[in-house]
Amino acid sequence: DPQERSFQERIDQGQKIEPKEWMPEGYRKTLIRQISQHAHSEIVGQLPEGNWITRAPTLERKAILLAKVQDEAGHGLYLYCAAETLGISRDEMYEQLHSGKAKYSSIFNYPTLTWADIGAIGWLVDGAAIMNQVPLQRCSYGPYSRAMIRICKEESFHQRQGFDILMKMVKGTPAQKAMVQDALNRWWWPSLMMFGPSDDASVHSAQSMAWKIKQNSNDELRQKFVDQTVPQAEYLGLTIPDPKLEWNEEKGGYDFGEPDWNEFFEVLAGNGPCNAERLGARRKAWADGAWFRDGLTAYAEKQAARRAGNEAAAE
Amino acid sequence: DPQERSFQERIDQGQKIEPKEWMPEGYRKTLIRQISQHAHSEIVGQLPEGNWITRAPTLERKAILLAKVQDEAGHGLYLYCAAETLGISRDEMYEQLHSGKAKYSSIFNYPTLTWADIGAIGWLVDGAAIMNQVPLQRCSYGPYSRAMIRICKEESFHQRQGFDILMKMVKGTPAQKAMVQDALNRWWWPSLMMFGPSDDASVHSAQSMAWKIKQNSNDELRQKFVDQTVPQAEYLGLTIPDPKLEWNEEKGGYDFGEPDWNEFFEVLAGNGPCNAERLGARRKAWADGAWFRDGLTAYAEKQAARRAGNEAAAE
Amino acid sequence: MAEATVADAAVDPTALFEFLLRMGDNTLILGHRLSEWCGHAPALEEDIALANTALDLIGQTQLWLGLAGAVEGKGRSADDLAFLRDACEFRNLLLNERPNGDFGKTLMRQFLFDAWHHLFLNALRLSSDTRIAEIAGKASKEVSYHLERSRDLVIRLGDGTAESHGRMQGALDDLWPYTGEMFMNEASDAVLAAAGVAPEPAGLKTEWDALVGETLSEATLKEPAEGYMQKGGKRGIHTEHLGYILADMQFLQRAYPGATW
Amino acid sequence: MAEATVADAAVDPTALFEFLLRMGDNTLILGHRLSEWCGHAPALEEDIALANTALDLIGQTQLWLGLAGAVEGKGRSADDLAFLRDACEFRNLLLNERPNGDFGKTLMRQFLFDAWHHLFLNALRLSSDTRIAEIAGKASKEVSYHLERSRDLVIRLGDGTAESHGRMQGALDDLWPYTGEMFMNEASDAVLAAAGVAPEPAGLKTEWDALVGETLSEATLKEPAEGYMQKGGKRGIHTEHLGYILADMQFLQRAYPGATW
Repeated sequence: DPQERSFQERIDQGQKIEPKEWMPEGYRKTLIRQISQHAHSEIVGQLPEGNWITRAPTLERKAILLAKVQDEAGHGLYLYCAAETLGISRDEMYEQLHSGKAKYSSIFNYPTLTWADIGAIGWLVDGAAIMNQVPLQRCSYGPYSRAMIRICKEESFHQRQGFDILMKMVKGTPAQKAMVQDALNRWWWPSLMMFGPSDDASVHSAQSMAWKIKQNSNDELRQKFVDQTVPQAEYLGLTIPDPKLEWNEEKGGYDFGEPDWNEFFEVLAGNGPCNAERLGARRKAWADGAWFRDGLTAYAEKQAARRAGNEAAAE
Repeated sequence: DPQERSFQERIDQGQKIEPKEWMPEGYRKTLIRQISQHAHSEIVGQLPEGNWITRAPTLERKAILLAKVQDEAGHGLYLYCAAETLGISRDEMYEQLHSGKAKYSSIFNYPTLTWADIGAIGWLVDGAAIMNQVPLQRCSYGPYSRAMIRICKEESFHQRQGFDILMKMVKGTPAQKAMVQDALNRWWWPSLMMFGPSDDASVHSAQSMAWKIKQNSNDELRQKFVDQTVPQAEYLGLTIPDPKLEWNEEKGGYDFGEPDWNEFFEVLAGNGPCNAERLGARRKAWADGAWFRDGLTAYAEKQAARRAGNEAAAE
Repeated sequence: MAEATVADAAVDPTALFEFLLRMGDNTLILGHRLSEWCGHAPALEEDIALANTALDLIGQTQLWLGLAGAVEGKGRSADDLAFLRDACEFRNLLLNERPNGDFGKTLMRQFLFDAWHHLFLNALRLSSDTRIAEIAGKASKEVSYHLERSRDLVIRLGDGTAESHGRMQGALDDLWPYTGEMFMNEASDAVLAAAGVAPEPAGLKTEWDALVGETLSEATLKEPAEGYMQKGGKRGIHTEHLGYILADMQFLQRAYPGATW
Repeated sequence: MAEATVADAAVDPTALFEFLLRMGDNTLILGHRLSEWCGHAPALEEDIALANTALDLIGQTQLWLGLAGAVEGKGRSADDLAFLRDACEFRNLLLNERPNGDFGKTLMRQFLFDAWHHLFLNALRLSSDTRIAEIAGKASKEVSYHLERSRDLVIRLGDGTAESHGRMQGALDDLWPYTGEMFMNEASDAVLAAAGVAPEPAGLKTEWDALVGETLSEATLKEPAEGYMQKGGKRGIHTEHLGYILADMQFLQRAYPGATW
């Protein structure tokens, strides 16, 4: 197919694909799936962090967390807009989220149990997300690439804020330090799982790579994340909960244990600690808000009719 | 009317009237109103105290408060039963409560804002209630009289427990003592209002007195309550929030200021701090529980049908 | 903190402290209520807007309570005042601690408060106490945007569907008895007014009535009769809801005394 | 507190302490949840019954946590343990901290727990630790009544109307993944079992299955497939709900440290 060949050539040359241009159906579908999943993650991701806004320990921390959650909702908005350029509506995407057809990042199915979890999410979860997202700034699809550039800037700010929460706590009382270690113990493995299982064998991945939707293998990114994070944990005086973790001079990186992929697939299948609650909260928000959205629509229609009426009268 | 005359004679002789005996319509109506209002008060009264069960400061205090609230629900039950002997169903009484036709004691439209309020309710509100209820043990209507005998015994136990909460607190930290004084400041006047406005002029009261449904005037009981309570407040080291309060040697009792009857009538009219919430909570409990009550009824009917079927089959 | 100006010398510091608590507690408690919505709003734009409003209000809280602590002169920080006072020491309006209810009720509460907040802050920009004037100047920019937004939504939902109209009317009727407190003068208000620090609350009623009345009329909502008004918040006599708000809000500071975060 | 018996000498006090926390935290947290219903139940008889059950559970908490404090030997009272630990130190089953939901869900949670509680307490009456046997003896009388009641209501509502059936089935399906934790052995359980202090949790599964299965069948409810089971409570990894429970429950002790009540 010459159309597909020329499409691939443009990608190979590093050109951006823009909304109204021709693209293979698979490219469109893959992007819609990936961008909407990313958008859903931002939205669902408000819930675990929102859980601690009302209990933030100082006014300053409360303000920072509010600003962060607001940013995340904003990221959701950019991403839904980017996906809409591919010919799907935001309501359709919500529908897929609510029906369970579309996924969101499994990490948000874990609970936030202490204030240290808010720090750990910033440090580890945003850290892993950035690792995934930095290459996406160079994604072949223009609107997605531009959204990611904006998002990455804010995410790295969030990551620093998360690290700062933990810095303050490890310098605090023994109870605070224990809280941080406990948070690391609970978030470490789920963070490693954020990169997905090893993708050596995935055809899916190969195609995404060729299309420059995906640029690195899951294992590469995971390795990079571990190598970046271990020294930070040491700086905080924390112990990574992995007895197999060890510096490997030869490869210039850390060796580390295998995450419990059984747990990963259980969470993916809906059996995580908070799946039912997260999805339930989103469904309820949507259902409870129907009257609100309908009210605004009705008002807009009335206003349009009034304007039309006025114009007709003026003629 | 000879029937009415002989009825009055029996009452004058101190005889008890029992459910199936003849009684004047007015007597029946007055009793239904009074007993159901009293029952509703016990039920609604669960709410302000229930507000602190989850926050009781020790396990012991939590257990005592649970037991107390349970007793109150039990009192509600006796009283509804007593009222039912007069030919009204419990559901009809609920309906009157929920529609606002029947009243409950206005005192429960005030909020419980601190743990000291739980003490103050026991000491002052139960204290005032007992003052009202003790004479009712000699009420001419048998079932009501017997219910009151049982209730008064438990109430005076509750009153001692309330006083004990406050005793402990006034011996505690300055903050605890301030909490107690604050509670007294808020509950003093509403407690005095529990006896109702001065009833010099009320024809209603005169008839109730003749029927031995009511045995003392509101002002008599209020005076008795003040005379009993002031020394207790002194014992606790508290100041009664009434600048006019003064011992009157001549009458052998205290002189005291006039409650703000304007406030009383506002609360009665539905404008107290918690009227909407109290009645709303009861209505919601009833509405939300409809499926539960219907389920039990349906099961009972099925069981009856099964028994009938089995009997028929056995014949 | 800011330095003392000529005006404060004349003003009873207790009256000033109480006044600043009222300002800061209003923003703190309403900010708390709004943040309870996080992730549960009926549209993504609303999640963003609520978080933004809450953020503004918490920022204002830092300023008002910071100044309150400075005026008190006992070394209490804004955080100490926010996290280590019990309910009876809070001075916010009862309106601001009302439960969120549905989104319409949250918006109506916001509008009724914003309208007052906007007018009051505007007046405070002329305060003889430059510290107050400065905070009011910063806050009033934020709040005029809050008002623009809540007013607009009240109109659109009031004049939307029958259901949205009914919900907004219900919210208005429920919340109305909590609006009177905004205009009740406390003893200390005369002192502050005489010193030019802050206007007497009662003086704002006419303007508020006009602003609210006009909005409700455009929203096709029926303004309730004046009626009985609830009060107590400004004197520390709150509703049963505030205790639960504080139990959550203050948990960490209470459970880990002296820790820094 | 009770004196040491022969049995304790042989048992790791940490294992025993953990075990006693599990017992006491289960009753404390479930008692808390039940008391949230106060005044809101669908019938007056239910208000009375729930308050009564909560009262029993709080009484049992005093005994279990009192003994836990004695075993720990650091001078902590039952109240210290109830009111001054943070969530990660709590050892209750996740099931018991689940939100109340509607009354059917509250009843189903109660039944699933009562069935286990009843069987476990019965076994504990034979504990080699006489202090435990004594508490179990007292508690099991109360709990067999709880079970009788919750079992009866589950049957009547399951086999009631279509709506009550649907609600009970929904409650069962929602809560089922939280039942597996009751039968998961922790490392310390083998130690306790070897010393005859307490049976290993896994050993009660068959009896519980039979009791629950028979009840559900009589209730015309469909027992869910075994499926994935949630866990964590026994190790202090809870749901997001526990923090809010504790914020309320512990408020006074946290806000007024050292005060006596």
